[in-house]
Amino acid sequence: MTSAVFVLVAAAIFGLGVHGLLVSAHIMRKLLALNLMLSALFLLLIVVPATIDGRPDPVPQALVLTGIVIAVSTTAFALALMVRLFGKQGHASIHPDIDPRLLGRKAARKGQDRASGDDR
Amino acid sequence: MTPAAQLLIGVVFVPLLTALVAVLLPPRRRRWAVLLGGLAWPCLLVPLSLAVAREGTVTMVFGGWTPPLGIGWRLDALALVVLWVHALAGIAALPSAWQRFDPDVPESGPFWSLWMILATGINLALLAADLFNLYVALELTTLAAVALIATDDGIAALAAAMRYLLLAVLGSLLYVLGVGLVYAQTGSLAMQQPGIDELNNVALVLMLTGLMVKAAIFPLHVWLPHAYSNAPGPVAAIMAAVVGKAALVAFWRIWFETAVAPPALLADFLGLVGAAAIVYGAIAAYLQPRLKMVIAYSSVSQFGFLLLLLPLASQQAFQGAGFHVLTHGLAKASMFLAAANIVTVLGSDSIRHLPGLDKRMPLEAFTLALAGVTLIGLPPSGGFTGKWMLLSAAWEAGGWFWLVLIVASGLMSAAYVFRILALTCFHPARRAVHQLHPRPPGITSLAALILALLAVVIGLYPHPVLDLLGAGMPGISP
Amino acid sequence: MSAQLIVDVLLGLILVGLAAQVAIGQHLFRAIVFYVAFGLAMAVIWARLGAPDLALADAAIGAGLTGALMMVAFRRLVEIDPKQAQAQGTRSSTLAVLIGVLAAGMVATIGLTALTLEHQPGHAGLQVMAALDDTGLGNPITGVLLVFRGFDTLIEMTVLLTAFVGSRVMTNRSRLYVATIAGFQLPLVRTLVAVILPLAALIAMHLLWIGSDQPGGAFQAGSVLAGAGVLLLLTGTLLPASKSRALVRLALVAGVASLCALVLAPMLRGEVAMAYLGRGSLLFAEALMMVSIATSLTLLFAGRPSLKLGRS
Amino acid sequence: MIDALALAFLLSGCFFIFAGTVGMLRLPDVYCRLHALTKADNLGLLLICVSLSLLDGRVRIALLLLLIWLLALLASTVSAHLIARHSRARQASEGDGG
Amino acid sequence: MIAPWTTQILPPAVVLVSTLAAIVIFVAGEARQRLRIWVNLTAAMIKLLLVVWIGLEVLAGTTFMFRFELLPGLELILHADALSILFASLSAVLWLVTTIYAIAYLEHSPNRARFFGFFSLCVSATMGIAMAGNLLTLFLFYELLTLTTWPLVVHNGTPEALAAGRSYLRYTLTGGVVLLTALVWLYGLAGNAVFTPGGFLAPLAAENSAALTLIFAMLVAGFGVKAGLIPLHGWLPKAMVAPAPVSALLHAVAVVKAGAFGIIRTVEDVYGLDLVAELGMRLPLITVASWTIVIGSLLALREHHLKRRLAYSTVSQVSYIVLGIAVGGLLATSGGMVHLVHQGLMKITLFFCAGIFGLLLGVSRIDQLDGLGRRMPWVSGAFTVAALGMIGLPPLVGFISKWYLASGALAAGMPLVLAVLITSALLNAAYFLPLIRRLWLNPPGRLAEAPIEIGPLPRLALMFSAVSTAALVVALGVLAAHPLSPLNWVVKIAQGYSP
Repeated sequence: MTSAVFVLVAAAIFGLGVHGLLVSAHIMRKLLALNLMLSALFLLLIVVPATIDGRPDPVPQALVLTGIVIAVSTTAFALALMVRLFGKQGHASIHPDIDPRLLGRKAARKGQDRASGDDR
Repeated sequence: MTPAAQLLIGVVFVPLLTALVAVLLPPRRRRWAVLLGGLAWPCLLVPLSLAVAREGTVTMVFGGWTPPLGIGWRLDALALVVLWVHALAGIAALPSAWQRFDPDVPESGPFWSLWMILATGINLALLAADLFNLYVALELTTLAAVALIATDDGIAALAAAMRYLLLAVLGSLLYVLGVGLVYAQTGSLAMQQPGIDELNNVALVLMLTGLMVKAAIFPLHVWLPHAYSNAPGPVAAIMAAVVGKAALVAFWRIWFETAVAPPALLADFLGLVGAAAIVYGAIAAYLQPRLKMVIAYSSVSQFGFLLLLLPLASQQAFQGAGFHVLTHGLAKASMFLAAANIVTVLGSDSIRHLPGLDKRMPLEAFTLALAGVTLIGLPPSGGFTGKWMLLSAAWEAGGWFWLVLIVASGLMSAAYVFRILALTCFHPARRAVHQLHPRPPGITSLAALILALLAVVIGLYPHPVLDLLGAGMPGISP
Repeated sequence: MSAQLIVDVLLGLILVGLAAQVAIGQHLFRAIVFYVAFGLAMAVIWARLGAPDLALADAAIGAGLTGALMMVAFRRLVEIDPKQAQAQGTRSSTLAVLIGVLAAGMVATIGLTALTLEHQPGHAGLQVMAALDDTGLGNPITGVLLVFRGFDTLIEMTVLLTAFVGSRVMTNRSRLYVATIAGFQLPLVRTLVAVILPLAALIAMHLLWIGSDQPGGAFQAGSVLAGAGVLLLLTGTLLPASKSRALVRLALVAGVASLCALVLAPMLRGEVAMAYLGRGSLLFAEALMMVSIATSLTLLFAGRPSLKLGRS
Repeated sequence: MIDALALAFLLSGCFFIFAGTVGMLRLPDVYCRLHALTKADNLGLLLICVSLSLLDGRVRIALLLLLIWLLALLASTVSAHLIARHSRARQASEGDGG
Repeated sequence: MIAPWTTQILPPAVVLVSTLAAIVIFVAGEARQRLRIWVNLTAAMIKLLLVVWIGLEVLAGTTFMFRFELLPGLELILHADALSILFASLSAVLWLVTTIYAIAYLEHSPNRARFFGFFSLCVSATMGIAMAGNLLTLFLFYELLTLTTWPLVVHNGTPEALAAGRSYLRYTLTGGVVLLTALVWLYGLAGNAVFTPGGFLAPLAAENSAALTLIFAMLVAGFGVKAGLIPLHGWLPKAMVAPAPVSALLHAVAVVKAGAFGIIRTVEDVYGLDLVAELGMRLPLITVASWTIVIGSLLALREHHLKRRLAYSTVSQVSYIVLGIAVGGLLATSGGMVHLVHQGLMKITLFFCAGIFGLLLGVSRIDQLDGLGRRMPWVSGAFTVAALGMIGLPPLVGFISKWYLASGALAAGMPLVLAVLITSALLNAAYFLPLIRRLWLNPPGRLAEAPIEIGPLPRLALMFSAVSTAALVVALGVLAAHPLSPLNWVVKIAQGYSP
């Protein structure tokens, strides 16, 4: 019964994450949404498998622990990437209007200049 | 443990330890460590190939804890082939990377360690016989690859890297969800699940979708073209050669090994997806205004081939697909290395600058032509061999649709390859002069050319590879 | 029993509410704050589910450090361009809502159906419980993390290292905002640091020590230390330094290296790779992992390759 | 007997925390809010810890709870202090700004 | 007799000679003109000698066979039978002549290294086609021929050249695709089989005749693209933008003949004419051939651009070969096959002359030919001889093939075919005689006085090549009875096929 409740909770969080991922252009919001989805996923991983004498199966727990560390590493890296991208292109979104196809090296160089402006 | 198993350990740990050493060394010395490590681990493949030829597969288990308790590794013919592609592409990319990332470039410090981490991840992903171990391996690969793309430090590259990262996280999320379901069903994370008659289809679909994102299989390829085309040349070469392939091999494994009896309907559906990928990729490649984008989209198209293995699912098809993985990997790596030199010299890879290239950079032009011939699959190139195997497999299976598709795909590839060649060598504007940067050292061009030659010549002596692949794969009737 | 259920439902509702605030809250900064709160609530739920290790880890890493990293990243955006940093950039669309609901429904059905699956006999969890006695460990999770599936942990540590090295690609070109508390020289803040530091170290050691038998271990300990490191950075006791130091680099790779040693050392003795070498080896490895985790997370927060002592 | 006592402590603790929260929500400016929050919450937390230790009865647990309370106290003190300083500084600057 | 290993080495050697030449030329680069010329000529000589040697050995009854397993059950086979020698010797001789012509023609024009490199590669591909011992090998070199001719078609790099190259690729690669499909199917049915006179599919005909019919259609279509069977001929006239030597050797000989040769192999060595007839594909083949002959001539009649008119005449003339094969019987078969050689000689002469007119005087349209006869008697003479041969005037070679075809058609009891032959002869006359009249009888036009910048030596080379081929046109016609003449050779082959 408890697990059913938490499955529903996880589902709700997952849905919220998907929604957030879709509606937000800001990269950091996307990252937040992804982290929500990951938490929901971890919750499922613990709740769904059978418990062993009342406590959750240790194997999924270990997996989730690994997952948490990988998630924080990825997030940290993504944040650094975002800051750099923001500094170069001046806004924190992956819009189609900066579709790399349209930017030759020239545009990239322009970005460089702006970045150096930021990096004063 | 057996000597072969110790070699397996080496295949993953030589690059890993090299990466650690590279982090420890002061930035100016790092590339020397990578030079050693990058040349060292391929040497292990020689005895391993003999072992695989002898025993079929090489397996090992960590700490003697047999699955499902512990983690197992397995090296089979397919993984070995991809490892070879990885080794060759890596060695060929060394000169280009050497001159692109000399210690004066700010990114050179992280670059060299990241490269070896990437190598670790790829090799591990190919060896893993455990669903979760595969996940961590793919995470490692993705993270390193994204960082390596970002070493270009242009807006385009950074945006592409970001897009790749977000999508990859999404993909691995789906994959892990699937893995969780598998564990809930079977209580084991081993890739070859003992004693289940059918895998939960939801879990299967989730894992496959996740891997399709990582392997950039149409329609989940959206990150690939920009990532490949904006990454620094050597990075693009290695990624195009093996990063996608590693995920794809995992895809095949899960399809044929983990899912004992995958639904036939799904197989046909994925085959159709592959068909769509072939067509879409070729058309997109034809329309691209940049050389590297053309090459990247051609990858999307060529990956479609590899999905055809699912509906065909025969020994011959497996050999053909495996061989295609080999030749395509070599050809793509060579093309990206050549393109890297072109960018270095012309300052851009816009196809408007291509005319007259055959005069200034004959080696690069020739490399592009050779690799293109393999991509089209004209005899007697390696591409033809793989295609022929797939064709005859399709004929055996009576899959007329697949047969016509494979044959027609050659035409589509010809369209974009010859477009590039015509522009490069025969365009009226070919005497147009624009300022040129100094040529990179000749060895970089040579490395690319050698890869392309390999991709073509392997078509004349395919027997060793085909015999290796003849062992097949559990789940494919020999 | 039903009271139990009510508590669960309440916890779940709180969690979902916080998640909603994170996902569709208006202001980015508030979303981050709520994300931290979400992490803490998550920790409570882990505890409720009987997974204290996860509770500790999620509270320390998931909520604490992720939150800190996000805040400092946000500050850096504001430093570069305040207007763009807070730019709304969310376009609400019914389609997105629809997809979100669909996804939720899908996950719910998947989970509920998965709950009904009957489980194979002798699955990994039981085997872990059975094999735990051979290792002499008390905490099955530590057993899985470091003995049975220790290789995953090695790669996981490598991922952490990669995150750091990779972020160096971005950070070594740009001049980054450095987060500090205004007026760190306040006596009060000093006392805080003076009290917290030894305590944090103590807790970390405690967690590390008991980790093999009770909830805790390298990750929890390392993140506690990292938290202390973040505090030191905030109070300016430590300052980011651009010149990479050999010692720091050593601290970064120590964790991965120690795990590599766990894998390779038995091979030197002719045994299988990663054959179990006893609790001592685990403690050794975990200590080094703790150091690496603390160092890399702190440095990721600092956004610089190295640290130096500040004025105080 | 002890249970009754613990219950009393618990309820009063809850009351204080409730009061503190209401204060934070209702009071006009930063300082009053800080005042309400820190004071009331610390007291409430103390009471709750006491009741919990009574319920458990083991000394070790009681000490741990005490430690927790002390840490919370420290944290709230410092944070309240910093918040107050910050708001004052801002007011000052706005004052200059006219 | 010669050593057995030689019988294995020679066929690939014949193919590789010009490949080596190509490599040397590519590596030597643009500047090394003298080296290039020598490499070209020596390679051509060596190849010619080799072919002659093999020919004599084949005559003596030696069998040449070179096998190389590409894949399990998929062999690369080069062999030499009489038919191979026929085609190989034709290409070898004409390569030599054309090389001389091309060296003179392209003097001072850019990218010569590339041109001659691919030129030699084309010849290797052609040789491979001639020597191919099974369908796969034939297909392989057929595709290589496509690849290596494309750079020559687009050599000038002008927009229309590029357009022509595109349509050329579109046609030939599609043809290749059709071939490949048929090939896979055939291998699935019959496995890895060698060309055998009379075909090897007869045993299979019983159960899967429908499949065999379809495959036959696909094979003919695939080869027909290069052979220029109407309606698959679209690329040929466009490809005339290429430099004259290319049009001459490739579009008169190598490419179109490769298509025709492929059809011959399919009919005679894969299916066998009996099986073709049994499958009911013989009449359609004859129809297509006759249709192409007539329509091609009509289209040629309509053209006023000299090279394009020649191109359409090629379309029509090549179908004589197919027609002869399809009609079958000793006479018709020999008539068709000998036309492979005869048409090649005549057409290359015509293209040589057209090229010379174009290069020296800038003649491109027919009305510009007026009165060139007095200005360039030799070239005009050669042109006239070849044209008359095309019309089928005795004792020129054209007459011989047409005579055999006609009598073969009568022998096979196909009066309609005879009618077709006569019609086309009349049409040939209709579109060639005006040219001759313009050359000799019309008053000199404006271009007839145009100045000539080309040096004397190149002019001599150009004239020599044109006149020599014209001489062959006459000689082979007169000496048709000589035991080593193409005619007798072909009769020998035909006896092999239809005893």
